[in-house]
Amino acid sequence: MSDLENFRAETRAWLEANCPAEMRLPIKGEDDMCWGGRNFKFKNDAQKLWLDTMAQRGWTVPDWPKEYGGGGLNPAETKILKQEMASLKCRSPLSSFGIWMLGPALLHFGTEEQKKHYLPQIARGEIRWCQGYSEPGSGSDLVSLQTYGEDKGDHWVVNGQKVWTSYADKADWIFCLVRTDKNDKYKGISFLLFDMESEGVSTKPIKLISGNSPFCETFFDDVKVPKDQIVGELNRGWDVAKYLLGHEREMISGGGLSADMPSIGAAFAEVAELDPILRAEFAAFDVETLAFRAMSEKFMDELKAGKGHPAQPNMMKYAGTELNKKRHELIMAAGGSDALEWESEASNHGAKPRGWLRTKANSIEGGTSEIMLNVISKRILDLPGA
Amino acid sequence: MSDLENFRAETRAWLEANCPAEMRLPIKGEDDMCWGGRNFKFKNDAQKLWLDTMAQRGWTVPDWPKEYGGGGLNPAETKILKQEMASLKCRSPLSSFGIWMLGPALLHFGTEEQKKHYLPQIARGEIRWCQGYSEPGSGSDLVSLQTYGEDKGDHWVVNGQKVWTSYADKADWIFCLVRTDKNDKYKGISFLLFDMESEGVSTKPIKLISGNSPFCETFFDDVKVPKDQIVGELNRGWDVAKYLLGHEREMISGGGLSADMPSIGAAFAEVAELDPILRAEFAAFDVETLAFRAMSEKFMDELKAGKGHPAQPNMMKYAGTELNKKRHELIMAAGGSDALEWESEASNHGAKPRGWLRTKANSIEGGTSEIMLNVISKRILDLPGA
Amino acid sequence: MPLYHNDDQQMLADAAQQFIADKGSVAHLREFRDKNCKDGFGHDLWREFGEMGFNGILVSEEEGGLGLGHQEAGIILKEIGRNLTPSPFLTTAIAGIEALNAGSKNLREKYVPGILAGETVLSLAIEEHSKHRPDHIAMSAARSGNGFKLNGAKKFVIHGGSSDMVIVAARTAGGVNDREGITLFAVDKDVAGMEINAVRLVDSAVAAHINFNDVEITADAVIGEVDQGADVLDRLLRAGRVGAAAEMVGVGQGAMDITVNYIKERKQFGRVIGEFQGLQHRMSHLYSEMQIADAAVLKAQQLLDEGSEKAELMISVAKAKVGKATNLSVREGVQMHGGVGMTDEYDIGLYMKRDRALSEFFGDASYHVQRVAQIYGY
Amino acid sequence: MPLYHNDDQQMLADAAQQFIADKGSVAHLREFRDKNCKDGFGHDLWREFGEMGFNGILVSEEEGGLGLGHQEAGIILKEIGRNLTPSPFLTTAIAGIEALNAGSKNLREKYVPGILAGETVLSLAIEEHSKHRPDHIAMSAARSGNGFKLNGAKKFVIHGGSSDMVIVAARTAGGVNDREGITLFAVDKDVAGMEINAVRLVDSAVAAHINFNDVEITADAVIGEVDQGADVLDRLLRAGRVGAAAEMVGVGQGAMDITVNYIKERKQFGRVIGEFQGLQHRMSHLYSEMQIADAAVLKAQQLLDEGSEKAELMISVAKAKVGKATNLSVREGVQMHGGVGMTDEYDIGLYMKRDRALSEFFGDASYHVQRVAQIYGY
Repeated sequence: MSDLENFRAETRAWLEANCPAEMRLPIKGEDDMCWGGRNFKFKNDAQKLWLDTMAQRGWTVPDWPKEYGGGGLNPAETKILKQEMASLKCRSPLSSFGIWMLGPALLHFGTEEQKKHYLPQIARGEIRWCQGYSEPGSGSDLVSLQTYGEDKGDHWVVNGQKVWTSYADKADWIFCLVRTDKNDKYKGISFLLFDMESEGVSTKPIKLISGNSPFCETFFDDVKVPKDQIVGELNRGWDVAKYLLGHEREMISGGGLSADMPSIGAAFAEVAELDPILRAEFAAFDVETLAFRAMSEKFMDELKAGKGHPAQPNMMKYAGTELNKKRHELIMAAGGSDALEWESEASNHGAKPRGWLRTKANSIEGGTSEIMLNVISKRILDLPGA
Repeated sequence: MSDLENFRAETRAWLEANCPAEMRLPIKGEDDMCWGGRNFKFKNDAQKLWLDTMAQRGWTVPDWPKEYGGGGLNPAETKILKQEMASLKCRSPLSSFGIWMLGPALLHFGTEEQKKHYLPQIARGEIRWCQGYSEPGSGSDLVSLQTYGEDKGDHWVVNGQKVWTSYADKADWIFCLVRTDKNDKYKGISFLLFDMESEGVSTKPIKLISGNSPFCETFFDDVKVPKDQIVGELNRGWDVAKYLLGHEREMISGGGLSADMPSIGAAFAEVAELDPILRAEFAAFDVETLAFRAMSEKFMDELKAGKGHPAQPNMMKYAGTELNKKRHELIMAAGGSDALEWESEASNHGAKPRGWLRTKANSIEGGTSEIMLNVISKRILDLPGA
Repeated sequence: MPLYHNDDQQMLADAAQQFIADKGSVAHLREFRDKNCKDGFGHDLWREFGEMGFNGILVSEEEGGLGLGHQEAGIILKEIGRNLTPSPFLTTAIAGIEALNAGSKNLREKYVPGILAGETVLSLAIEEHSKHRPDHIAMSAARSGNGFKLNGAKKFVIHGGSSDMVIVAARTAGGVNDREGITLFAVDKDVAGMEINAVRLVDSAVAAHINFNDVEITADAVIGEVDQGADVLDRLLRAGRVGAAAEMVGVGQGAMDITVNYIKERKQFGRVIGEFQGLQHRMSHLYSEMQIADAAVLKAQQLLDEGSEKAELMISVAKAKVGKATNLSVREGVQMHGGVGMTDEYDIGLYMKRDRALSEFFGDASYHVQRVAQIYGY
Repeated sequence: MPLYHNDDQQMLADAAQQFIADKGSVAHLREFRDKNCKDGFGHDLWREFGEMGFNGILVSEEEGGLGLGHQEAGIILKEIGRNLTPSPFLTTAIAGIEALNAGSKNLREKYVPGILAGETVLSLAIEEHSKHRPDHIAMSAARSGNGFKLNGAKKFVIHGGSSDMVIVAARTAGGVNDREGITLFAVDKDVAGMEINAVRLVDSAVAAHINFNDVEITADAVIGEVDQGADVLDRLLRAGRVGAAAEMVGVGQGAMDITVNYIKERKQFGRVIGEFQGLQHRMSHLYSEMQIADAAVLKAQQLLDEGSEKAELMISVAKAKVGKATNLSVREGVQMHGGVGMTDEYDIGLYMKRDRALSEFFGDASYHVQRVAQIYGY
């Protein structure tokens, strides 16, 4: 047996032995996931046990170096772990913006001290992070941000407002873009980390059309941020942000794929039989889905091999999010009047319409479809003035 | 019986008595129509008889004043005449850019002398006209035209090149936009008429993807144009052109409607039965067709009543031409491999594919779809910078 | 008849526009939603509709109405759509009245005065499936004494929890797909054996699932003839479909208008985003789609008012076309609003929700596209 | 296997790209079209294909070929598509060879050497309708002595007038829609009773209608087993469909590339039209569509090369998706070229014509969308 085959067998055995049964049931929604952090209330003992067990093995972040709390696995091993977890239906032990977003930026831009300090806490789910990028006046035009950090020697004093901060009301720390030089639009931004319990920080949830409030407005009123809480160089926070955005778009573009997207026509065969027009739409959509899955596979394979155009994640983000919106339009059509119910037990409190409305943000958050199309025009097609 | 009912009965009786049987057979194509002009070869005696009979009654241009060779009919009577001709399947006696385009401009901008001189000749089909607007460098950007008329006292000397001149090789006269002042982009253009047999005029047919050559490149090399052959004021030819373009767009937008557009699904019911996906497309298209026909009816009714937004023809042009392109895509799909044949007898020498390719120009000529969308943005939606 | 509003219709439109924008605006919807109103609409406004005479548009003048037609009904519905007004107007004063117009004088005398006054609300129990299938009726109405006994279940009964009378399509003979054997009944709300479960929908309207357990009704409650209810149902459906289409035109136009206004104000990259040609062309295309949808609905209304046999086809064209155009309008609306379009604070999301509900009501675009093919015989 | 070209495949792609752009460019197509060549392609280039080894991609190494797969075949086809090269490659070296690969050694010895040398051309007589319906075969092959007698008619036989051998699907048993009872035959061109009517198509290719009037053929001509030809036909169809899809990717990419170049040069209103965001967003969308189509085709090729049972599904996905994407590419191409796009002088119209022909070849997007639904069982 090869090393990898050994690893697969051992991993499977370990998962079977250590993953609690409750952690192998399907996740019901964001509320049912483990987000970690200082104030997190575990749904049950199994959830805490699973987080601790995995964190101890470094498998909340299997491909991070061991010295920072990771598992030290190589890409092949990481893939095997994911496959085995998927095949045993093990839940992810920890959902975390720290893992998905800040971690990679710290690994790339952080000082050794920062890595040793923050990464293990992230790996163990001890700090829950939120992201402070967007501001009310700056949506797609991120670099127009106004939040200002005034230099006070050993610290900055930050004033301003962020918006679309995911779960800011539940987060412990924020990674935040702050203007530290008003003279240069791009090169006057720094990437700061600070505690959400700092004096002067307040949050206000935003009620969405889905009825949920996963995002906040976040206000900074004379917030003190020590100088060692900057990631990357002073006034070069845009580099960090771009790195992170690229990572986010890859994640979002990859998001639709790892999830199983079975045939929508097969799922709603009864509706298809009654309505030949809708059936034709289902079939056309199945073609789109399978073609996009091929594209995703190609994209991921090329990414791993260092091939492919560097702006390709923008294309994936565009195509993937538009596809997912269409998918939910069809799910709503298939559901008919049942899918209109917003509060009933039978509809699981409107899971379908709320999920459908949620998807409308796909093509807005993390760069709008229009921005993605602009980037393709400019960076791939090389069209003038794009 | 009301006056109009009387008129209808009389008109019908007259048409039945005077329209030759051959002129009540379906038209097979542009070649089968009567275009008039100095060099026109009538297909048969009936075609000539029908033109002469109708021209004598003023019914080649029923709504023009009688003193200019028209029928002097009011709008209600004109509509009745059209309805009765349609119901008896009478062909139009004369197809003419003079009637469709130049005539309305002359009626609006021409001097009394010009009206008396040109309009009756147009009505009788004695002069075949072509239109000299586009130039190689100025497609959608019409006012950037370069053809120049130098002022020589009692005449201009015109030099330059036009493109997309319809049937320039068969036309007797041209109505032509010529720059007469190089300092003002808009207010330096004049609207001139001149004989295509003038010294210095030459034409070269453009071969199209359909294999046909209805358009030419037209060259002017020191062409003398007398000063009384200007329509409208000097340097205000753009006003005439805009008036005409509006008229052309109305005509194009109205074009699809007068023609019968029967259900495409019913026409290809056999294909629909074999291919449920194509059937769904047919049905969706039938919905589009019927909805657009309602819009056309509304548009025409509003036009007659002086209602509706003045930029509405642009919307009609956009929607109508896109619809017609789609229609021909579906006709090609329905035809399958038969519709691919380009030269065979069975395919009537590729009537379907040539017709399909011809429709691709619909959304280019007379203002591209993109220009139409720009105009809607600017003049109807009042969007900034449009 | 020219295909635009005549002077009288334009006067009605002006009056309706002002009145509904004033009394039934989106703020009104939010108010009723936020106080979690169990009926999903306001009875005061319903009475004011009555006072304005709107409720009598399809009622003959002899019976105290205005004796007008579907074009006029559509004028009111378009403004209801534009303002997202929660109202029983469509079910009661349009579809319901059309059914009653095919019924006995007694039935009309019983219900019409209350409707005209804005006191009475009707609901329509015609669906047994999650998708529109009005020709598939399993619910039974068995002869019982001098009357009937209803058994079965209906769903998607809008205002079913708060209506005074439910129009119920049931089967007195034949199999589920038979046209013959359908009978329509006017069932009063307090009758025994009717179990009503009200559920709030995505657009804050309240619909009901209704179970009928040996519900006893008298023969007086039959609308039209026994076993011949399909004709009455068709009449109800024609009115409901073209009415829902008219309301959707208002929704689509309303969504488009607030989006056009938004992109004229929102700045990004130092420019108002409405300056970007990418958005301009999409908005112009949407404008074109909405204009065409509007014309299709108007044509369908005219044909229906004229009693033309082409009305059936054109009504399906209208509902299908407006279904697509309005769906485009709300999708473009949310996308062009960007982040704020996802928030409950802005109105565009409410338009998206209403579009979804109306698209299912009386058959969605797919249903009516299919119907066009069937009418054409392919 | 990762879903991109490996180094060997990339080398083949580079070679093919250069060779075909050099020898089989659009100018080459125009030359053969303008001289009204009766075959619709050039025999010299076909021999050069042989010399390059392209014709042996699907032929085993023992038989003198390269022993490669559909991914490699697709590399050549994509370049043929990109350059609109008139060539019998798809019918002969891909679909035809795949059928012969399921046939006897004798048959292969008879035809393969000529194909490898670029001497022999095959055509496919599998269609009896104007739309792709390979499962509907009426043409009869009745037992006659030791052989068969063919009667019936086939159409859309590309290169049928200039091929050395026609692969004919006929019925030796069963009814027109039966899978059992189909037999494939290798019919030589000079056999008596075969009436060939060649017609030029929109893309300047030449196809034939072929009538078979008591055409006598020997039992040696059977490809595979008598009555079991459906399996051979499926094999031919899989190769043909995925091959046509690959060629279409080239057509779509070629059309996109010349359009991108054109809008970078063409000026209107004092600006290069490629600066207008309205066009930019459409081109970016098209880019995305073409990328996805390309990936779908590659995936289908891989699955087919792997002998996966999912290949069938993915081939239909690929042909359907590329059908839509390439159609979009040529439509956008002509529109963005404006007036000159309508002229024969510019190439974009030729791309539109080729797209149309290829979309029908081996089933159009509708056919394959329908097939996806059928495979999924709904």
